[in-house]
Amino acid sequence: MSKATDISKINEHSPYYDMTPGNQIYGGGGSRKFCTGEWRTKTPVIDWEKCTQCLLCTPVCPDSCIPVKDGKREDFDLDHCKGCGICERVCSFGAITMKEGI
Amino acid sequence: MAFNFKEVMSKPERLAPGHRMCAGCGGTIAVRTVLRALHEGDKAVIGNATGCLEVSSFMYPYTAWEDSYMHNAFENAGATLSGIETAYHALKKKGKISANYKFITFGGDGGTYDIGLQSLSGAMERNHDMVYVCYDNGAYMNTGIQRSSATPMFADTTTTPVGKCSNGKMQNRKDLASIIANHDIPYVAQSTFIGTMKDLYEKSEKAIYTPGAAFLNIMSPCPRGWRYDTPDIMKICKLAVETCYWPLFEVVEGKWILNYEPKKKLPIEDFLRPQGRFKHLFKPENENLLVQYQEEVDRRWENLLYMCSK
Amino acid sequence: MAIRERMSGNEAVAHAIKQINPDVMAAFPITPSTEIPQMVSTFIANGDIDTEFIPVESEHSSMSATMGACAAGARAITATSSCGLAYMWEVLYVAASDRLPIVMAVVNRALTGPININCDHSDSMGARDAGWIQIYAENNQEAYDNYIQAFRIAEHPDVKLPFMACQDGFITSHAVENISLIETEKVKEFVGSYEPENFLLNADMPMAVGPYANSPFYMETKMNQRIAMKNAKKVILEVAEEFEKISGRKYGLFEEYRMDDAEYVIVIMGSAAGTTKEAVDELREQGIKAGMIKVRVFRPFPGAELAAALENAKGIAIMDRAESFSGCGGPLGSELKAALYDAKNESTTVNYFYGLAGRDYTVETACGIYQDLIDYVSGKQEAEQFKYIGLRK
Amino acid sequence: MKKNIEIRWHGRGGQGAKTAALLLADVAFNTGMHVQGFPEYGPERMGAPITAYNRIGESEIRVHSNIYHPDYVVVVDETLLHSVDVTNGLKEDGAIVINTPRPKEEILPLLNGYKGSVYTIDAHKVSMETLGKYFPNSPMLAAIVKVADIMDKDVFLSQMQASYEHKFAKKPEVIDGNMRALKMAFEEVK
Repeated sequence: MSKATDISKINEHSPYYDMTPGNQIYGGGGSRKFCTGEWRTKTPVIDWEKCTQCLLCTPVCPDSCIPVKDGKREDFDLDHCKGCGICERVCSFGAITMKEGI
Repeated sequence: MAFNFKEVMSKPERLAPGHRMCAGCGGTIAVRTVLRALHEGDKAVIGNATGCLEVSSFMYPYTAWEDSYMHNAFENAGATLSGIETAYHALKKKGKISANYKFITFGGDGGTYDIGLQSLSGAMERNHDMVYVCYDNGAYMNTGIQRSSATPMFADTTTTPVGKCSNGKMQNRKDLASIIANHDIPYVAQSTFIGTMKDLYEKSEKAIYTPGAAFLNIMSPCPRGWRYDTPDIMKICKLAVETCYWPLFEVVEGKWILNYEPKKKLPIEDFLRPQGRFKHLFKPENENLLVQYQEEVDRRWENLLYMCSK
Repeated sequence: MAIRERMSGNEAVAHAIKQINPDVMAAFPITPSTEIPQMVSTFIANGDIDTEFIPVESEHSSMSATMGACAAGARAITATSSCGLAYMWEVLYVAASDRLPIVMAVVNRALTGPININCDHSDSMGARDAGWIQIYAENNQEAYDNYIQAFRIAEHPDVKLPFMACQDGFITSHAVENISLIETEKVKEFVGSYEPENFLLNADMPMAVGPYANSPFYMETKMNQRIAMKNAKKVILEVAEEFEKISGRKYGLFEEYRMDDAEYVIVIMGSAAGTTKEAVDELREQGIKAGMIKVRVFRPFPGAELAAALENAKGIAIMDRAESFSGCGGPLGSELKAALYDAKNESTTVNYFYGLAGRDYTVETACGIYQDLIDYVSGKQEAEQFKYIGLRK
Repeated sequence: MKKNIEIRWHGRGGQGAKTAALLLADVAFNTGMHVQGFPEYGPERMGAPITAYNRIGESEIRVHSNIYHPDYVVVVDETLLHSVDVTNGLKEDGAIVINTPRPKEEILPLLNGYKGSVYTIDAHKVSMETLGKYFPNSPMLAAIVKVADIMDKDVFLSQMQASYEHKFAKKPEVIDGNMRALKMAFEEVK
């Protein structure tokens, strides 16, 4: 039975023998452990009062940062949101605003 | 199956965040929508030509892909997936595996229109049961915005720079969807990002679940290379469709189908104006270039209408 | 009971493929290896094997598809020659770096410039630093035997490296000779089935292959490949020992022929080794202490082992069937001389270039080289370090 | 047969000299010998002069070079005598077998003063009388087997019967004709 790679043990300080053979990685979605949220200079903020749960903001996020559960969007995944502002622009209800800073 | 936006949006995300694509990238918007079209329970192996998407989505040891994934080189994504898909049939036949798998490859226009065209053509002609998805951003963005054969006419790129003696790329873009359609494969479609992504989602689902080879060409704007205001990506895509620069069509078993015909076709300037790469076209002395551009868009649109027997 | 047969080198490899029944073969025709995929296609067409064959549109794609299939969990093979191998060059490195145990039959042929279809080793020697195991065959028997051993070596958990099973184009690939085949059941039992722990189609655990690796990881990756290649040396010998049990034929990293007291030695690879043995026998009858070493395994390179075997030689002719245009030695010459230097062996060594693009190498040619060595060692002639033979002057 | 023999075949691309060399290797192999059969390769196509070789012996054959001093030469197409030095390197105690309807006296001047034995056979006649078509392979094969005394006639014929049965499994009607060609050639070569 194959085991998922513990990628927390593979970094620029780990010796060669701790690396996976052929740089293969077992298990998906490990990039979640990498916080691209640090790239952000503007942060989306949602006004739940104005949000109609139309979900038009969800598919346009390049960073999969607008999680949907049971047909309703949840708050932004700010660990990964790069602050591109596409969601703000597609929202017809003015529910999302881009705030300066992180 | 009727398109239910809320249900579709509730499907699990198959491209994890934490990849290193640019803020506002169109490429990953395309990838997310295509992958969402996979039915739950179906597994997939994703192939990827070298390009922005590849170097950003599997940077050792972080993979953004929830599914099995293989990057091989720049020009051989079609061939690599051919091998994986064939192995699937071989192992299934021998009873070594039982799960259902789908095979999807992503390549930029560099890896698809240009360096990878031979490998793509081979994979399509052999009719492997796979989908090749080109996220077409119209230049080699990964290496710094050099022209490709998908680059539109007059675009300012780093190898077709606008200068005293140059108005950018002098040639028209290659019509790849039509080239692949002429491989006589079961399904070819062209799409981009519109509204709820219904068009792209449905085409992705058809492409994935049509037995045999399928090809999707998805215009995926690159804010850096196209130089538009990053949040405006959906507006740019809409203009591309409304000006008939990027028509939405399908070729199903050789039959051409037009999916959308604008009620009032917008002038091509509307699509070009917001993009810095076409800025020079709006100098007064270049008015003739815009006329030329419009003629080319019209010619291609007429041709498409003819293909679709309109 | 061994099966007495006669077949060409290409038939021998195709027969081994038939016995092994790999999952996937992708190939593009190129002389002189073309017969191998043709024969495999015929086996498939007749229902002898259930291998899936991918008739790709180029060698770059045959290697790429083979890599995809191998990563997916299949035992995957291909075959090629010359420019086909050169066209694969980029992805050969990727296959090795991804640690995909592909087995590729290489039927050696000169690289183009000018185009020529005959044998030399410029194709596989050009790929010698790609991270593949390389084993060279003297005749069709060895082509068959090496091919059968290849899978065990490549797929070994301590190795996991791609494997080139090389033989000389036309000279062995198209020459019908006697061969001793092993029963299919025994071959199957020896080779076993390929059961990778991780593979793309593993429903329990997805796998990602072929990342972008920053500089903090690249050198470490190469070190791991280096270790695997070193491990291969041991595994090659272990597999050879087991192979001897089913075949009665003994294999090592290289073959020593009449080396016990040899003073004048030719070190050579491939089909010319047999021709050289004939010369050794002739010279021994004349009382000349001639010997020969046939390098079987070129990657990993058995440098120290070769140097030890050459310890008592007075004159050594190192034979390269490929130019490397360094202005100095060819691939075998450069590497063996370095190994001899490390071993503090100061015997007279001459690096010969021979047999390029099928230029014939005869018993007389070999005898002439031994005569050279005798003259150099005795001081009758000053030794040249590098020498073309069979060249018109 | 002498202990180890080397044979060189001269023919034209498409005439089957290569096939004949491989057939000879086959039949010798079947009688327990060590064999080698190989053509000299080039990009030449139909009609071009080609060479093929055989080594036949009692012990393992290790040499992998072309043959420069053959014991025997077989010329499948006599028109080659004008353009190819077919006796080049041919051992004087060996022999040459030439496919020709002409008497030996007419052929000898074309052999560059070769002093060894010269045999001729009209493979065209043999082939036409037995097969109704011109396939020089079988007659030339029988001729060299006899001339070089590679094996007993009866052994040869029974081996060839088996070989043809395998080779022509899908068209058994040609087997008898080929067998007749072999038998007739055995008598005709002189």
